[in-house]
Amino acid sequence: MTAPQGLTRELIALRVARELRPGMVVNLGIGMPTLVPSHLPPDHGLLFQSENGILGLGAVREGGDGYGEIDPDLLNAGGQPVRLALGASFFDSATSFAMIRGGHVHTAVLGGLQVAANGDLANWTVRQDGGGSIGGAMDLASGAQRVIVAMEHTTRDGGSRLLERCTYPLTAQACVDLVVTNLAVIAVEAGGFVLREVAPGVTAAQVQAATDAPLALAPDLREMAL
Amino acid sequence: MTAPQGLTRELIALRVARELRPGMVVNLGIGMPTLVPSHLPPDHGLLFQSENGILGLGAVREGGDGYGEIDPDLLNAGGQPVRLALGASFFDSATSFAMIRGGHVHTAVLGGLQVAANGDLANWTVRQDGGGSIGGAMDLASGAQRVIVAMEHTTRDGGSRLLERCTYPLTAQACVDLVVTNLAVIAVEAGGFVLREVAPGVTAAQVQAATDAPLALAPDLREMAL
Amino acid sequence: MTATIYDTPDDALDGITDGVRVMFGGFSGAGAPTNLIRALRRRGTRGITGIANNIGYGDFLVELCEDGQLAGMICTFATRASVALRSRFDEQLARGEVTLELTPQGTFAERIRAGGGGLGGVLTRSGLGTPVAEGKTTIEVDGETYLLERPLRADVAMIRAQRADRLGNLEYRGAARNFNPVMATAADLVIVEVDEIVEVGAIDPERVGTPAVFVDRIMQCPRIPVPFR
Amino acid sequence: MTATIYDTPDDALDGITDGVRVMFGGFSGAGAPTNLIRALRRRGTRGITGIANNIGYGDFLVELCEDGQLAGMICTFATRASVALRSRFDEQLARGEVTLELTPQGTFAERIRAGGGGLGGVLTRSGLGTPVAEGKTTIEVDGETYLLERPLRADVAMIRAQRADRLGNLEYRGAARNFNPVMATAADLVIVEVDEIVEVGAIDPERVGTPAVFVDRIMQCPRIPVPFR
Repeated sequence: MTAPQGLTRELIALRVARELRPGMVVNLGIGMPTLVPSHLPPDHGLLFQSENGILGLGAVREGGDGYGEIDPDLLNAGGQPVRLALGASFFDSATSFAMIRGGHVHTAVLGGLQVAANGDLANWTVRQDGGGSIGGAMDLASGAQRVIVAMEHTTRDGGSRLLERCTYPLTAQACVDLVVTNLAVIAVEAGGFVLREVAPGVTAAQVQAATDAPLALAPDLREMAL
Repeated sequence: MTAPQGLTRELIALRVARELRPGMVVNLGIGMPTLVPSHLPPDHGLLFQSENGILGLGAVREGGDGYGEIDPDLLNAGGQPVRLALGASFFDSATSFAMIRGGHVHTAVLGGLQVAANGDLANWTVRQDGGGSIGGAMDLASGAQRVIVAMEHTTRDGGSRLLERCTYPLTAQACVDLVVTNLAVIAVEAGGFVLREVAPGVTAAQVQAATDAPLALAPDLREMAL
Repeated sequence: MTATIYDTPDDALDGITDGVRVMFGGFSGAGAPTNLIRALRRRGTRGITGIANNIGYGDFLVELCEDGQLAGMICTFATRASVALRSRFDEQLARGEVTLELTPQGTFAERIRAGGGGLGGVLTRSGLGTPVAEGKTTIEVDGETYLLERPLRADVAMIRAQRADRLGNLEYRGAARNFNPVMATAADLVIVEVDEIVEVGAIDPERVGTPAVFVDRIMQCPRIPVPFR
Repeated sequence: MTATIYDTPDDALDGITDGVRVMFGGFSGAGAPTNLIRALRRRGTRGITGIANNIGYGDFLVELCEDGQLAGMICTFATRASVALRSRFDEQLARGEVTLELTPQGTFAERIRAGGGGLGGVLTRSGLGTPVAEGKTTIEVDGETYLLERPLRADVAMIRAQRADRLGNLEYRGAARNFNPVMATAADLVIVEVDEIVEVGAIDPERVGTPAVFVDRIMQCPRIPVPFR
């Protein structure tokens, strides 16, 4: 059985954006999470933290956007030139990660390769030669108060990215609170995965079929409102 | 036998001042060490560190010295209002003690109650009820590259403050490099105390008599030049 | 995340109950939240465990001893050698009415930083072989022995800064930083008294000493002069 | 203590020998000592162990791989998933010509801070249960398990700041702080490239990001533009 297509990457980002409330401090990982800001209202009231030392990150700047020179000292963690929000501040990396590890970042939105039913996250690869890139993901995954993973539900060859146990090397243990995929919104609770919402036109049975771990059905299971 | 009087407190401070060279970063403890700056030339080229978060501490200010209001945000570690030297900087306590513990303060001049032949220092008291004051002394004693202790050679009742082993609770183990007292300048080396200089009019035998541990005589043992 | 602005130090203590564990910023007089300490005195909160650099003769914190509000202290500097400079805290300590945990100043700063930054402790040489090390674990790393010191956290941190913007960003001045920036990270509720509250954007992002994420309550209040020593 | 001023990045590397262990500041492009890296390339120093946040496609550090000057790296971000973005470092790693120790970014910052601040290590939850924890000690504190991560130090730190005064005080700007302030504390020799060297007193004491005590050599040099990603 082939899994249904479900949401586009942009719609996954939109659904993640709905999880964010004014007053929250949010760190967005590289990849799909960077699409989230374009789905927020202008008065979102969030403070974005960038682990390279900015609280109050603004929008990513495109070159030659008519707003003056790009500032080489004002980059986000992905190396892109950015703007600052009003009330922003700068700090060094030791302070930035004290902020992250100490639970002062409310929500981290991370990409994922695999999420396990106990909340384990795998979102980096270790190559045979030892190569890899961790960046700030391990600190964010284990330090943020709430971890939302935004990812495709299945791999290109149809294997589930939601499993009983991760088969890839972990980023952090038992850290994930919510998974938003192209098919569903799934909470990770003490007992395992709980299916909260299905994408429009997708059934709970289809989500279960695309998931290699049991899904409990939330009492208020519903279709996503997008 | 009564020990000779030897140097005044001011002359002890003067002798300590001779140990300081342009370019050194120096922290002065409370008590006798605070007398050191008045014995330095105006172009001393030192940077004074104050553990409450100042590098480039200037002179202590007396109230109503005609140089404007005293600044309540500009105190030394003893709580006295101070001036700033040119090129000063401020930092928080975590940074200040990273500087101290990491060996970035060259010389700490501390007061002492007892110094042992192995370099152990006791310069605080613990009361029966648990009361006491440590302040920055333990970090300074174990963190500075060079620790100079400025103290009276003997207690009021004639007991030696230089001993085989300290009988008071320690401030830090094996930390003292040099002791300057009213009677002598004594280095602490691997083998124990080495008498380097005697105060004017004081003999090596008198210093030994006032010291409860063996003194080796430095090959170039001499009278202090004050 | 956005800080709440309170009109008076007394209002700013809303909800604080007996048995609270409070960090107080400041080093001798500089950067001490004197208005908040006085408000805590007026409030009559009891069973307070204080975490502060110093408590002793001339310190505002001693006022909390007047009616026995203080249960104990974790600090670096608690008593003076001179009997003439004994404080009410000294007297209560001698009578066993308050507890005292003494910690070296650098260890104190680092324990608070660990508490605020999600670290499990501090490995330091400071205090090795002294009474401070008694009953504590030592750990060997690369042939060196270190003392394991545990993180410090509190229910409430009361700190002082020069300016706050309405979001809660803090700007410090001079030696009034000291323990305030680390304490702002290590308590469940962070209450700040400042000389001035300004609009968001008025503090240069380069000069923010404590980012707004750490601050819960701000209150503008003229500083109470602290006597110099 | 007073910093020595050098005229060129090449002069500023005087005395650096093969087998050196070097920290390089910067996070992606911001705050990277690009002039000093190019000078190290020209110098031909070999057997370098680099300690830096990132080495990969587009990073100046990869230039040290051109003639095999780099022996290995300790970093947080070394390879990209996309084959199109493979770097010379990637290739040499695959061939076993260079070594790599990967560490989480927060752990990386804190290990350097520990190395510079006389602490015996870092107790963190980051990396527990992952390949990063393999072969490392875990320590339990108050019922929580932490990974013991060892301090990092280097022979030389090469960093970048916006301005230095002639004493060596550094002022940073924006996100170009990152690892520069901690690295300045953790090496035997600290070499800094800046946009501008100013007279002592020209940097506000409130804006000094790295106090002069940490800085050995300064050199004024226009920044080399770093391509954005």
